[in-house]
Amino acid sequence: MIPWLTIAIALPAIGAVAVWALSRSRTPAADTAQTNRAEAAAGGGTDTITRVRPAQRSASAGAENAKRAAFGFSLATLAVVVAMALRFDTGASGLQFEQTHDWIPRFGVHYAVGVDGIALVLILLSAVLVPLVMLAAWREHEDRQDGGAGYFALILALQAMMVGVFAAADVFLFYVFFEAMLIPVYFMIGRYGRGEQRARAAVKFLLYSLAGGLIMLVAVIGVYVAGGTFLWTELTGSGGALAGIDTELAVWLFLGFFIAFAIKAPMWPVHTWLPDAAQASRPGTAVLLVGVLDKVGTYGMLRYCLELFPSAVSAFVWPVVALSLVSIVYGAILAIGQNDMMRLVAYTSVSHFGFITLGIFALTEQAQAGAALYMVNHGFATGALFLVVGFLVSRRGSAEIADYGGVQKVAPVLAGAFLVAGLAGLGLPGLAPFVSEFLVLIGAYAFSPVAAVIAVLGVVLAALYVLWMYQRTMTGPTPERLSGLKDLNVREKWAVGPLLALLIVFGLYPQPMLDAIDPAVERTVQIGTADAPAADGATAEEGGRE
Amino acid sequence: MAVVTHHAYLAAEPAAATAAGSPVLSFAWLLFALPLAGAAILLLGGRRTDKWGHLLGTLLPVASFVLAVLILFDLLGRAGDARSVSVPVYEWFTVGGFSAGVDLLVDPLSISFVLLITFVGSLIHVYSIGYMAEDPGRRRFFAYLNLFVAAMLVLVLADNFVLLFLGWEGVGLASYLLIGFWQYKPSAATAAKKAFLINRVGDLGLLVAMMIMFAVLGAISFSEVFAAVPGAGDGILLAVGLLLLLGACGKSAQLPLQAWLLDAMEGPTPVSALIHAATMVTAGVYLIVRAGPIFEAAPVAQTAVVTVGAATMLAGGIIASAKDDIKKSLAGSTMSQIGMMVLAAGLGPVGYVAAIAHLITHGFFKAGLFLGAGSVMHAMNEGVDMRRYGGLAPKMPITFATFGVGYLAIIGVPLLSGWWTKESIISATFGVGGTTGLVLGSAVVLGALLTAFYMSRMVFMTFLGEPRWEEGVHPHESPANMTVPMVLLAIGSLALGAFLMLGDRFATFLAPATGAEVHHFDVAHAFTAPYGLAALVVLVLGVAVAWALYLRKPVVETAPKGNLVTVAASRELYGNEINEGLVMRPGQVLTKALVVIEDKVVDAAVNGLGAGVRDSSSGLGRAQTGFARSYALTMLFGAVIVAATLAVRL
Amino acid sequence: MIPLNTDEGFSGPVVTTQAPTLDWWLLAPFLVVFGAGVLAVLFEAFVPAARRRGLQIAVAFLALLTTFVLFVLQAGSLPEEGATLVAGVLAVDRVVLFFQGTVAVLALISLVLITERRDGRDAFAAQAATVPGSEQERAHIMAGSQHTEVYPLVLFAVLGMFMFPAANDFLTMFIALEVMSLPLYLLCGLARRRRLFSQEAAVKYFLLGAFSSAFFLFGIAMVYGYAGSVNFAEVRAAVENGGAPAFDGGNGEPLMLMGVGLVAIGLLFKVGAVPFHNWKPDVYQGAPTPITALMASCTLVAAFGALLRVFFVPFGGSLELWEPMLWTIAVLTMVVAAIVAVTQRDVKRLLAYSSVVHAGFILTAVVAASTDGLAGAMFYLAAYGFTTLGAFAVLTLVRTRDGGQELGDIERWAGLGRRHPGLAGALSLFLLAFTGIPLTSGFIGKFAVFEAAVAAGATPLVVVGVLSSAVTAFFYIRIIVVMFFRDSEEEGPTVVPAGMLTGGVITVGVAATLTLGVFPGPVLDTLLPSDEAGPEPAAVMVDEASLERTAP
Amino acid sequence: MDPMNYIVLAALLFTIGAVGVLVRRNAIIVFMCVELMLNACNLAFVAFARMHGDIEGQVIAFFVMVVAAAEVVVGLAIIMQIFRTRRSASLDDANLLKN
Repeated sequence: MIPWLTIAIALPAIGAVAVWALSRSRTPAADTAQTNRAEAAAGGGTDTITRVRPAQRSASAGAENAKRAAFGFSLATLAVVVAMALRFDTGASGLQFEQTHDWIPRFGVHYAVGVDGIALVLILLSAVLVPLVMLAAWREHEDRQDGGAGYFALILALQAMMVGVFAAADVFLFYVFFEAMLIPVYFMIGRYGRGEQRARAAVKFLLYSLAGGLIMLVAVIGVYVAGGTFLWTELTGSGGALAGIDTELAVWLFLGFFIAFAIKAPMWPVHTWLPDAAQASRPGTAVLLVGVLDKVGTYGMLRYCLELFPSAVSAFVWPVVALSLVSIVYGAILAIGQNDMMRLVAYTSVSHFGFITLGIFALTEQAQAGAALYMVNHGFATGALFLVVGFLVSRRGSAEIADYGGVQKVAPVLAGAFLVAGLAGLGLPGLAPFVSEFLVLIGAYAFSPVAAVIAVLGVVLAALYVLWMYQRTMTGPTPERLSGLKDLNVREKWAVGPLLALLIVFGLYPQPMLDAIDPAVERTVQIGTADAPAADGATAEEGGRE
Repeated sequence: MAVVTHHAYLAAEPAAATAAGSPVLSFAWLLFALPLAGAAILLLGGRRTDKWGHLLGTLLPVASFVLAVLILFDLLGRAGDARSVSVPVYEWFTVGGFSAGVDLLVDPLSISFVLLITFVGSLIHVYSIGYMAEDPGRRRFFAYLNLFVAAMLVLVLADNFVLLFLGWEGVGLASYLLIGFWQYKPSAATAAKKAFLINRVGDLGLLVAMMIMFAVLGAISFSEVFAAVPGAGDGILLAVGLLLLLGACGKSAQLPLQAWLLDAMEGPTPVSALIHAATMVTAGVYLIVRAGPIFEAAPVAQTAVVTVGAATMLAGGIIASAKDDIKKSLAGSTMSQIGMMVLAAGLGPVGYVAAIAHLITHGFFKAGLFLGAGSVMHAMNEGVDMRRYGGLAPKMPITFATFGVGYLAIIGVPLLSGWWTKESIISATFGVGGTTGLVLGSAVVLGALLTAFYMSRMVFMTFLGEPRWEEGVHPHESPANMTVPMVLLAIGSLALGAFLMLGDRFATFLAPATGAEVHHFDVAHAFTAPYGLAALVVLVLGVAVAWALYLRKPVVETAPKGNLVTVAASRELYGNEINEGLVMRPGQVLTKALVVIEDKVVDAAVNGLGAGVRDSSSGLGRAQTGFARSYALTMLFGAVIVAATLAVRL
Repeated sequence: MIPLNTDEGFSGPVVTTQAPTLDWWLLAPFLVVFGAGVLAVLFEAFVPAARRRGLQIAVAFLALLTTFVLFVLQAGSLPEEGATLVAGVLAVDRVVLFFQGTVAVLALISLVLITERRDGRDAFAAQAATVPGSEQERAHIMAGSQHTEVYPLVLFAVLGMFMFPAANDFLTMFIALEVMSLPLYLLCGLARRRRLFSQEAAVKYFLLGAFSSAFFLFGIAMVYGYAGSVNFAEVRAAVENGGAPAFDGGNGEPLMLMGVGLVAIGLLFKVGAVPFHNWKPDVYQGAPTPITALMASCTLVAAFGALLRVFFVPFGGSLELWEPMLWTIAVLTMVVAAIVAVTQRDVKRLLAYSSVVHAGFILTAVVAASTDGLAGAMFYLAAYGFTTLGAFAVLTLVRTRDGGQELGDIERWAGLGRRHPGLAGALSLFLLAFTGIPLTSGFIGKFAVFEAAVAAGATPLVVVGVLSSAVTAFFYIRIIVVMFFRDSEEEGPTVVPAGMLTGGVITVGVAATLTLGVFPGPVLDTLLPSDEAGPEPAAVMVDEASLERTAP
Repeated sequence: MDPMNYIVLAALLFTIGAVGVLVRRNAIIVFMCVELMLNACNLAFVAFARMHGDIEGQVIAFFVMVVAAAEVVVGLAIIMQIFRTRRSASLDDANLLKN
């Protein structure tokens, strides 16, 4: 029996260390690289990169090797994860590939890993995104003395933790990954980010998440004190250690977890860190941040809030649904109002996460399956969008919509990719996100017509913010300053191409993923429906209001 | 009664079996697969395919047409109620009780659409080879056209609402891409976005309708939904009906979602011909007919449909009468004609055949008219202002001839295609009887009057009278690959109506699909009956007025100020102003407001917290004076606290 | 208590003839350090200046090493329930040994920092007696003379630290406190650079320290008055049966309360809890950094050892009496210190406030008043000790460009991360540990104390704790931001090469921080007391039976 | 007579000492006030010893005196040092260290 998950965690972790070591090995030429850093800093935008590249090429061969190694590690991880996914039994509803070892016996802490369908697809998502992000970011930090190798090391470290956080089957272990993840991202934004505000954004991100995490810590401790163990399998279920706790306590613990997850998710009104973070991030960072990290929040709601404290769910259904609806509409409208593409995409994500949380707390099978699927699809769609925006930024050094226009004429492929990603974002049938969005909506309607109808507004607004951004950046007469804009090169095509392909494939044939997700959802959805009389009653009265 | 026949034809089991038995039908998926492949190849192939791309792009729709014909014969080879065959392709997505499959429904209704789409589509592809010859983006253009054809075929072949929605949005996308084909023109880009957005509003209706279907009727496939209709509450059915109507309004540019269609004329003319005249805009009619069982069970919804149809018919006619831009005028006409079909479809089974028949003939002559207009524009250096046309007949005979045929057909000159179908609509409306019948009927007649007027106006201003050309314009006839399609369409415009209507061929063919009891189209009666006569009268009247206004005295080159009515008409009855006032402006205000709120309230709250901590920090920090004695004092103060907290327990 | 032949009037005691039996084996560590200290003083007197330093260093290291070894051996041989020695003035058990062992190790490491020299000069004034900037001072500097008295002073301070948590009666504890404090007062005043700061620190520390110990002493007097003895066990007994015979019907309650309160003040001053913390920032900033390191690590450990002992053993029977008080103090400490720290610019002051906040966290474990709380506090102290030593070690390396004195101002650390990634990385790790990020020892420590507190029903306290640690995160993070994210201006700091010693200290700090963060199991399960572990190992320090609350 | 009176006296002395620490500027005097507080403790010890009728308190008093003496030595050293530097024994002059 091969410890798949452990390998999938260890591989990138080792990779991170190796790459860091490689990047440290100073080649003499690295100093020359340093010297023309100044001159690089002088010019801005594409010409900088082109100007620096030759110097770099000769210079930090070490960095180049480090990056290749990093890419190799990420591919290896992907291979492992895929191999694991192929062995996944879509029939079973429990955790698979389980492993359990004592870690800190005094606190009943284990190194326990295992995945169900939902965790599996999310791990797949992260495994797919990482290599692509690396490809996209290959030339991004060449004006640095480490040639960006440090950035790659951070990505690998982050990947190890991402896999870990989804694979964890021990609340403590989950928390450890949940918090530790912040650090690499913090450096990815603060050190390798863009713009003057990056340090501020990084701090905002870290403090926001940390505050949530610390509140969660209290709840985590509460779980241990109440349940006497951290092992997820022992805590959950009708016979679980937490089955007996009284509802009031359950509500408090639920809240403790939920706040942290809502901040991560990012849910209105604790979303304000995201736009700043996204704006200050390199696109690669943004992809991983919004594409995967934020999913930890929604995943946590599904896996921990719901499954650990079923008795508390009914108390939260309506508040959370309300917040979700606000997020959907609010995020969409704010996206319309943005002038910076990174911020814009960030706000669209706020809206999309609203759909996910709505789906989770609508407590119907379609809605939750849709939500789970949505997590993955959103990762692909937003990932692609961020990458394409990133290609623009790497060319012009700006994400301001006003700086662009008529790009379609000079860079049709780029524009095409941009459009496809955008259409996926607005939930066009035939592209992956539609399926999940549709499932969430029909599921939500069964829960509450009003909620579903409000949510549909988000769909309409989505068309507006996507197409308007497209119109302002890609169409119209091409201004003089953009006439030299280069279309996507091979590397960039390979970075974004797979995502677009996946969007189409899963848009036309999502069933495999749904098959993996479904058993897990059947498990979680029982929780809500089992004891959410309040929700049912509410539904009924909502129906009456219809 | 009608409902029952629906179940009969929609019971999928035997049909599926027959599908398995028939090799042709089991390849039905190729119908849309072929053009889709074309689109994929052309888009991914890149410049490599520039040389032969347009040829491939033309070939594939033709192939689909051939396949469609084969399928037609396969159907004709079956008993009437075995003619609706559902062809499952694969399972799209299934969760718990919900399942959406890529299942096709091949029945007389869908196949007649398929034939229309593939035939007209193919012709327009051919036409475009010439029309877009000079355009650097021709390959992309053909890719988009193929994409459209594929999506449209999915739309009409779908066996459930979700798949239909896929096609529905697909054609929306294609239309978006094609309207905005000349993206460097801001007007084009804006028009494209506008079209997509307004359609989205319609789609909202369709989405919610599907939610209700699944939540209440428990399914989204046609057969199951319609089977559940009798058991459903009136409120539900009414809601679903109205929501479907909303969807239809978006796609078919019916009031109140009509505003996008005229702007859509920014697209290349073949696009206007194919998408915004012949096929896509008729999807709304298709939806209403297809969802017949629901509407028939919800009379109020039907009334709504009829009302919308009538209103749009008249509005379109008025707009068309005032526009000087030839394409916009034609677009107005399209609105009006589709309004007529919607009206007919709203009448229930009686109207279905008439509606669909008119839809098909309209597809021919309107496409022909658009292509003609395109050819004229070619000749006039892409000028669209009819006031700068005139006297083109001798210069471009073929165009004039084909355009003329289309013109005669649309205004309903007896025995041409338009006449048959329009007559059947008129008869159907009057057939309703009572005041309703009278009102609706006279509305249609009025519509016919308008049609006669604005179409005559168009022909007079364009082909007859004195030339009013701008300098440097040297009109010339278009090349063969443009004229041939026009000719073919013209032939259709001449004969198709008779072919369909004589001996009620089409009615009998369609009957099992629409559940309409065939009622005989009596040619003689069409002339003798009062409404028949009325139609002829208004026809003459319209032409006469147009003659008086636009042929007898010369046309002024710049539009006169005109009176309230004409101004309103030329401003498209203030449709855009209404949208702006009701939606856009408030939306912009809301957006600005929220952006401010986000910055000054939501985010400020967090930042404020930080600032608060910092302030209180420097405040408390002042206690650290550096004076040892003040520290001692603090300690004493601490002693007090200790004492107090200890005393608590006393 | 020593009996009197109670006729009326006072006529001398009947002095018992037989001397108390002494357990030399358990006494050995104290004697070793004490002996070494005395020896060192003699060296000062008789060994020529040239060879003094080497000798002193050798003796100091040897003594501390020996004691540590002794502690380890004793831990093996000691009976489970511990033992009292020297007629019950001292008591030793596993827990005490853990504290003493920790102090020994941390003291060793600090000693490394103390001995570290940069181009022949250590961190201490050439001649403390000379006036700063005066001729004599310059002369002494030229002569390269130096204060080797530092070593005996450190040794005596460490002796006090060993006795502090081991004391078994209040008198011994008072003496231990003084033995620990007096040398530290002096050491604070010996900085080579910025001597005015240093001297001021010394004066403040001394006067406030004396002030607080006066409170402590008066508290002892009150306790003695109430209980008729200062022996912990007897005090506890007295507390349980309503005071000494002299008080019929427990009307001595006020005395008891005053006693608890004033003793508490003395101890809380040593651990630097708000509002008895004002000395910390000033002293930490003014004292020579190696000494600051010594105080921040060892003193805190010893002081908390004593605090836990006092509140668990003599006052262990009357939790409901002092818990509200400690609640209040803990909350004040965590909140106020965290908030004030936010606007600090000087790194040493910042770390001072940080140590105050950490004291607050540990107090939550004291409030828990359970074996888990005790264990949590012990782990926290050990972990924090190593981390903070590492942090201070880093501080000693970062200097201003001109004159090369230590550069306290954070704002001027910009670009450190780019030019010295290793050093900045290490410091970042320590800061993250202070913040309590998982996979560092700081997180496990936080978890341990908070877990104990929640288990004891002090959840509100824990909520305050996490919120304030969120605030602390703000200023720890800020340092990282400055080091890594700010582009370095020319006025950036210089970094003197770490060298074997300081480098070693930093390495140890990193290693400990990570090991205790990733594999805390061994320490938590073997070294620390726990309810599960068979026969009660913490007999002297905490005896569970007596820690029951009177149900509210 | 009732030993409690001595306790009260001790408390008084202690308070006087504490107040002295707060109000006086001169380091020496502040220090003397601290000593006064210590001696107040001694008085208390002795009084209690009497009350309980044993000599433990008295023994403690002797220890305290010794400690106090040691404190004086250290304290005066420190104060002298800073006095020589600043030419003033006023505590309030020494406030370089503050926020």
